[in-house]
Amino acid sequence: MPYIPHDAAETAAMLAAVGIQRLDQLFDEIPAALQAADMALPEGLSEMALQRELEHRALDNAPLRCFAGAGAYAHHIPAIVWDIASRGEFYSAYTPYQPEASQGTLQVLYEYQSFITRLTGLEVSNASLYDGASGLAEACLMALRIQGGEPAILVPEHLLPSWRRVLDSMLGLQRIRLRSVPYDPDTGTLRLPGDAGGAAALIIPQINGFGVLEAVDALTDWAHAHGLLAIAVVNPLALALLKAPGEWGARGADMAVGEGQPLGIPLTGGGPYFGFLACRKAHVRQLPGRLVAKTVDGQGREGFCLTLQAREQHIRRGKATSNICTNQGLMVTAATIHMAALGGHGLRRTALTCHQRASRLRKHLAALPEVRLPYAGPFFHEFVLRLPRPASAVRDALLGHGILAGVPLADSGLGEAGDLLVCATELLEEADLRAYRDALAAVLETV
Amino acid sequence: MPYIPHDAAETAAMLAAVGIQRLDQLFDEIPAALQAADMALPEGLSEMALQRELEHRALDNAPLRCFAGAGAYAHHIPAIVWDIASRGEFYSAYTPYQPEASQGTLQVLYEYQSFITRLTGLEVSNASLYDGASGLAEACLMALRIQGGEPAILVPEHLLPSWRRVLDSMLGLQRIRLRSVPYDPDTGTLRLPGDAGGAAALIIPQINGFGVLEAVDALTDWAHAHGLLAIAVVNPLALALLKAPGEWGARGADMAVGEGQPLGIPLTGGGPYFGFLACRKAHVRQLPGRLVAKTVDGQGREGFCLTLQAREQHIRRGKATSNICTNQGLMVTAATIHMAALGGHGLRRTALTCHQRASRLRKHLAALPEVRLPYAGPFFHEFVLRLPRPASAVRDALLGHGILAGVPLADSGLGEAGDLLVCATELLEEADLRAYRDALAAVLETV
Amino acid sequence: MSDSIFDHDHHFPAADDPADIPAHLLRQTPLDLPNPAELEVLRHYTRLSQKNFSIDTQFYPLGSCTMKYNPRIAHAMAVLPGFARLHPDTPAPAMQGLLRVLWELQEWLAAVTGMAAVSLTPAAGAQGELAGVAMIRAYHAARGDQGRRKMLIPTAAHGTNPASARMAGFEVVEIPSLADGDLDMEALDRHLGADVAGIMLTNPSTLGVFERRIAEIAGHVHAAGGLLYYDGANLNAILGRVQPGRMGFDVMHLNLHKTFATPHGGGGPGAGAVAVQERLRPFLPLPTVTREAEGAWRWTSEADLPRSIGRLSAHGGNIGVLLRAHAYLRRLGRAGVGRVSVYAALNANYLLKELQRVGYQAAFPERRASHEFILGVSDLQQATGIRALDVAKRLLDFGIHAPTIYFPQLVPECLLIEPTETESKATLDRFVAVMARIRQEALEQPELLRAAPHHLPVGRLDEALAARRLDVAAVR
Amino acid sequence: MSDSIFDHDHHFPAADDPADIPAHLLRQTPLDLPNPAELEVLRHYTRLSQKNFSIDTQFYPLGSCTMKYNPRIAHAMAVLPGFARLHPDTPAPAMQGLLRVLWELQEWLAAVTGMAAVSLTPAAGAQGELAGVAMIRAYHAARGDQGRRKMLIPTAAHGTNPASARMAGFEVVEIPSLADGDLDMEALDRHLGADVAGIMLTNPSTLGVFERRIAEIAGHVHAAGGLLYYDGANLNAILGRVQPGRMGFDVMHLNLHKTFATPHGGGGPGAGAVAVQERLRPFLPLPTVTREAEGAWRWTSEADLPRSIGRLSAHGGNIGVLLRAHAYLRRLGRAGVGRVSVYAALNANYLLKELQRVGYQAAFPERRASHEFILGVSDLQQATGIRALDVAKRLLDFGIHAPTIYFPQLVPECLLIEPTETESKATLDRFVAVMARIRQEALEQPELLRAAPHHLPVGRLDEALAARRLDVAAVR
Repeated sequence: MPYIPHDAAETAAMLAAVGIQRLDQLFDEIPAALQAADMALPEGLSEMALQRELEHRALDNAPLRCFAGAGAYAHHIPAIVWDIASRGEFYSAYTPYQPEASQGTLQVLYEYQSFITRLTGLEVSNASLYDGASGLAEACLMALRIQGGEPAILVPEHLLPSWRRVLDSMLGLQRIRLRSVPYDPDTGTLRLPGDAGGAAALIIPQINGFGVLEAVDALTDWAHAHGLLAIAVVNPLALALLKAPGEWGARGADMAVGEGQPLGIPLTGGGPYFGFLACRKAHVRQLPGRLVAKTVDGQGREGFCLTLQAREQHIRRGKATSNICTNQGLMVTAATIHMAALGGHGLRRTALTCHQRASRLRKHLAALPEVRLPYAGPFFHEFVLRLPRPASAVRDALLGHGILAGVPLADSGLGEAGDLLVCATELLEEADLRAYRDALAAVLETV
Repeated sequence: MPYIPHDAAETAAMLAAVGIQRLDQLFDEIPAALQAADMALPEGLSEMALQRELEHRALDNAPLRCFAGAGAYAHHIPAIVWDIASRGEFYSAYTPYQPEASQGTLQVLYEYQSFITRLTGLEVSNASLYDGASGLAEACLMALRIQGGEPAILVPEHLLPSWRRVLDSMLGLQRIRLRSVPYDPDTGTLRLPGDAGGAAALIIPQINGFGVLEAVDALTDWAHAHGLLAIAVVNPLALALLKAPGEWGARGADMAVGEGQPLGIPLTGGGPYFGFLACRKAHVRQLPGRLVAKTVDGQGREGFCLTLQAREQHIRRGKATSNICTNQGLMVTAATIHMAALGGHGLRRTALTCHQRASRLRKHLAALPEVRLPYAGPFFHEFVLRLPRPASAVRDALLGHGILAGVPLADSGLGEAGDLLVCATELLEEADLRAYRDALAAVLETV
Repeated sequence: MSDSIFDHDHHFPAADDPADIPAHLLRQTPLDLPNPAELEVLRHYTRLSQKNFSIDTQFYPLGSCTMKYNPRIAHAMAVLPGFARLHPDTPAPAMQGLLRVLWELQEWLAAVTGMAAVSLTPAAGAQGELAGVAMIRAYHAARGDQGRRKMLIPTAAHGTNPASARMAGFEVVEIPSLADGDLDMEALDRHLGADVAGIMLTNPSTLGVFERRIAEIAGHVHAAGGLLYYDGANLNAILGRVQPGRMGFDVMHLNLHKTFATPHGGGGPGAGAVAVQERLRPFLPLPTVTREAEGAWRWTSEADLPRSIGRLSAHGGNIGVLLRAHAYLRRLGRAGVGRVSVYAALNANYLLKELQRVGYQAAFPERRASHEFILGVSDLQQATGIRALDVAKRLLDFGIHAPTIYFPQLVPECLLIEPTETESKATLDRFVAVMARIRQEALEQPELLRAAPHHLPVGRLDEALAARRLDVAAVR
Repeated sequence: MSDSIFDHDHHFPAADDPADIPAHLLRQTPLDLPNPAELEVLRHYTRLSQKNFSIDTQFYPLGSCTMKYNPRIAHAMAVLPGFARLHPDTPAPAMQGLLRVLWELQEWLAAVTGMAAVSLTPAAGAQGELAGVAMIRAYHAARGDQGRRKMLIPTAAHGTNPASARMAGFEVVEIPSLADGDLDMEALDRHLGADVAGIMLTNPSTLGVFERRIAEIAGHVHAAGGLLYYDGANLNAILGRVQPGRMGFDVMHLNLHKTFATPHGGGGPGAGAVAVQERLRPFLPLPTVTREAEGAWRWTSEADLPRSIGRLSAHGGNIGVLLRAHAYLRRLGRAGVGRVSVYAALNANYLLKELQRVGYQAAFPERRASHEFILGVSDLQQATGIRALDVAKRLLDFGIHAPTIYFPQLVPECLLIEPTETESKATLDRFVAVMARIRQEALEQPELLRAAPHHLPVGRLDEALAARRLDVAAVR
């Protein structure tokens, strides 16, 4: 019996202790009419057969050189990261509700929080949310709790569409108004509205949905001048290079939220990733999710425990800051090890390499006769190509060359039909960049 | 600097403590003429580039359905086996010379020794040797130490040729005579010589180089009747099904030695595997290699330590039972977990499945018009096909069908040109067996 | 050498700024993260891991959390490069292997729950709850039935239930339980009406017993125009034996990281797939996976489900967790799934009887335990002042993780104990022996318990100080 | 619940015997191995692992063992299915990837050692030694120089040296060292003659210092018709800086599990590649990998090297270990290899100075340490009876593995300390602080040391009892 240890003698002894004769009697309080449904499940497989089947399924996903980004990025993950994170003691532990028996996980989370505060330049980080997009929704709710007043948020039109849809779903449930702020079609950057219209916060995406860098200082100052909180949406790897949200404008952004996946999390078709959320200490009681603090035991030895649990659903129930309970502990464990393994210098070097590779790729591709670059501004590792044919058709054609060429924006309602959001990371060598250029040239001739 | 932590400030401080200015001065006792050779090594790679390169190399080895055996067998290894064995605490520990700090490894070795004694029916097992073949050489040396007298061993002609060559190399150095004992070409089993000719031991391979089972009781009794020790060469997985060496004949074999690879060790092109060697308690002081015993500490708590180290080279130097020092600890760790994971029942079920698959395959193949089975006797999971063309040519042709068809025996001087040693294990499903049959039929028509 | 990663810092020269990004957009102060060597990182986190209790190293009978064995093969399969390196925006033709796996999982979860359709996208139980109640809301709205603002929730429910209901815009009304553990039907009937959208239940309930009148409850709620939400937290108790769909539930979530053996990972990631009856199918969260007539698989989008409650994460959910759940289900198959609840119940009922035998008091002694059960130690508290917390901390000293304590809040000084089906009789027997010893210690040397744990890396931590100081990040 | 796997036994019905194997060939008594559940196995061995000290969890300055960091990437690469699933009898065209890797490793090891040719096949250092001295024997024999029966070996040599020489059929003659650590040249000259096949040396020697007169020694041995064997055990001290081939050695082995960072695995597997000067190439053990003119790789066989000393294992050696060593060398490259000995020497010399500073006595205070060094604690023994063993055991209490003790046997009450290049200054400083404290304890409360270790799963074990009882297998 897979994963069930009992042999017949043990089962018999246990039934006797319970005072029944048959296993069925364990369910004697459940009305018979409800029981023993026949379920349309396949027969079980041995571990060997399972492995064979799933290895075949895995091979049914084509290995591609990845030039797609749009919120999920192919990076090198040092071998130690998942070797450690997969250790049973991390992998099979629960949320650290008994701190004395969970100092490993708790210290990792404390270090994670510390790393995130240093990356973002803010004082407090929670211990993770589900992903960047839902994390942004939580940040908006948090802003509304802090600000009170009219439930409205200013959302840039060129936020990644996949994130915008999550805001629509989650904030729509509470009848929160999302006011779109348009972008300048010439620069691909945010165009500020005349007034804040009573909203609670402005979302400032650095990097935005076109990969272009925004004038974050001015945007932050504008938000603050109009009584809004500034919510920074950031790529954590880019923060090794770019100005930290805590340093944006005169007073710094109030919150920073983002997708943690670039920090050592495999792509895995879209998840599990994790969202990070940092804020000022003044707002910590409105922060959703778990928080770990350092404390001492009776002998004065340092230790770590969950804190401010009164914000959370298991204590505060309907009045909690969020319904979040299980979050993304193992991902955060890996991300913490990843950040330590790269170190501050390694993160910066990786970020620089991404930028350099993307810059070279952009040059290579811009040299092709039919390819345009609609936005000239500075960027990190992602940029828009404007193609003379529908981007999705070009993308599909490039699959045949073993290349995932990028993410067509118009599929999700942003930009023009020919716009392809392209990304390059440190994983791509010069030969890969040239292969992309050559394949794109060939495809543009035929598609 | 990969794997070296020192930054410039630390290096400077350490040099100062040593009392020198430059790193070069650390080598000031080494004559300058010997130093600083320019070596023809490539530049180093980042971990990322290394991974990419070696993944390419790995893909340059064709994935094949494996019907080859001849001492190395493709088996399913439960996922937990190497997940645990690869844990840093096992992986990066040294030989347990400080027992209090090595109870993990020591207890594993004790359990391993226990498992091997139960599989072989003998009283004592060492903690491993390099592989089965060199283990057999050590067993022969051990037999000579026990017996004294003329240095000669009776070796069946149809021992696996790869093993025979190791005996030739290792025993030849000490001028030990290996007297070949022929096999009966009609049955593929050992034909006893008239007399023992003063040899110290008879090697009894169960299973032999043709995959055929020997009449081990009679052979063991013959050896004992002629004053020889009986050295059993066994497949440990087969022992879940076949008579244990300790039960062979009236008194049982004196030693059992074999290749441990079928117990959870990946094929990896030929190693690392491990050799096991079990013997009677009376002979333990002649046993080469490490041995772990249970003992107690000052408070009476049970613990484990290396024992009888006086047999070993680090104590006894030139008079040791063997020069072996480092053995195959990690492989034995994996094998112990593997045996526990399968359990007695699982080992037996696996052995039965191997036998059933091989029996079916043999039937399928024997039905092909040009294929003969030279040996009719009982077998475990390996058998000889006699093909109408050179077996190596047929084997090469089947590679194109994604099949590693077996091991041509004549390449190493055993049997006839058309003899192919074929193996089937639990990994091969009925569809694989049929695929082999169909491909062989096709190849025999064209080669 | 301190135990902090921040002490492993080596200072190497930093790389130059890129010339093509304006200086005002660049980091102003150097990134102050440590730069440890690889061995220092490995050693630090390996040693930290050893400070954790976990299923792989300890018995972990944490009630309501289903700490069963997380098969390592499922992990090995989920990290195969063919899955792990797959970008979420890969077009469907290039990810047929993954899509097929997800589609199969949808089908199997529908079969297990007795529901018509499944969406795998919620990232955890709480997000599944949110999706579930959002669907209830969307359902009523689609019918023009706008006044249903209230969600009924038993007092004993998990805290996520009211929190999720509120996040979906509902008012929460709590319904009490009776002394025998069943729901107070009269209170239910009192609250049912045209303003009630539905009720959130788990069955067996958080009290560790099966809600026997579930068919009646369903009848009443449905008659009042409400829908029934099933909280899958306790599904392990009935897996393969009772389908929530047949109990009358309209919508539910499943905690794949409980019932389907995916790891808890020190607090996630989970996966909170939702399953619905046919009438709620149009509202499922996106994306789901669908099989085309010609046998290929693809993601669904807004075009397929225009009335969907929308998307809860940027991509398709916690795919890696779903892969593990798929592997688990495929390994068990029909027969294996059926055994889960049987042995989970056997272990729970055996443990309950044995613990009663050594002197502990059951909260519901007349009831059959489900997959978990509640003990109360108020008798100890009265005798010596020993609380459930003290018993829990002392258990840690014996290398056993503490049960859940002080939940459900209805039972004073309670321990909620869930052994799961993957623990052996020998392990349970050792737990009973330890609990007997602790009971004796509580009566004879209570100070030993109050000062516990004694044998862990730290003693009982000052949680009040933690909240007061709020040292939540290492500062230079 | 005991800590023995033999207690995790569940009894399930056994499968039937096969009908087509005669009963007298079948197992007569049921196989008496336990049948634990998967979680029981996982938990048992995971917990056992936690009882080990290891590089990944502790500083492990075990002299002569080169306990450096074993990069995990090397492990990840060695277990790629393309390598791990490769049957040894796969024809060369279907294993070009592996053969190329092995060929590259041969080339790189030849470059590192300054030798002409390499065979990777020996399974460990001792088997490499055996291969090496067997080649010396074959060389003399091939020249008809039959009387060379003796192998000279320094008294301080590793025990494997004399044991290997004897296994290769040689008589062993021991040569003493001088007080400054160098070899006694006069004794050497006394023994050199027509009956001497060669000498086995390691340089730096096991005394932790460089043999300064190595060129002279080589001259004398060669003049007497002998060959020089280099024991690669201490290669880490000179890696990338001094090539044994340039010191005059004719043949050597390399411990890939020391110098090239493959794991020790609790006692193996190692890999003991041998490297030789041109004149010994014909005698290399089989197989090696050769590159054909057209760029393909293949194994060599007896046809290529008819005078080979033969084969030492059934297949090509410990391939998985070789893969890891290849990955390590490829990662480091020329510059990285050159840094190994520099920082190994820096760490050793720094540690030596610091330990002298806190009161310990160096065995060779006038000499530069190589990658390791010897302390003697005879002063402590005279003062309080504390022995090297006691210091070693007490170190364990501080989470530091003990150095090698009582080797080399020349220095009484010695500790042989090898920090390796992968340890940080912070780790070394902590070691010094702990050693200082232990020294103080030795003087002030020696009983604390004599009873050590105190904080490990077991106290000092009774090794005499172990040998007397000889309980080496669990019996029912």
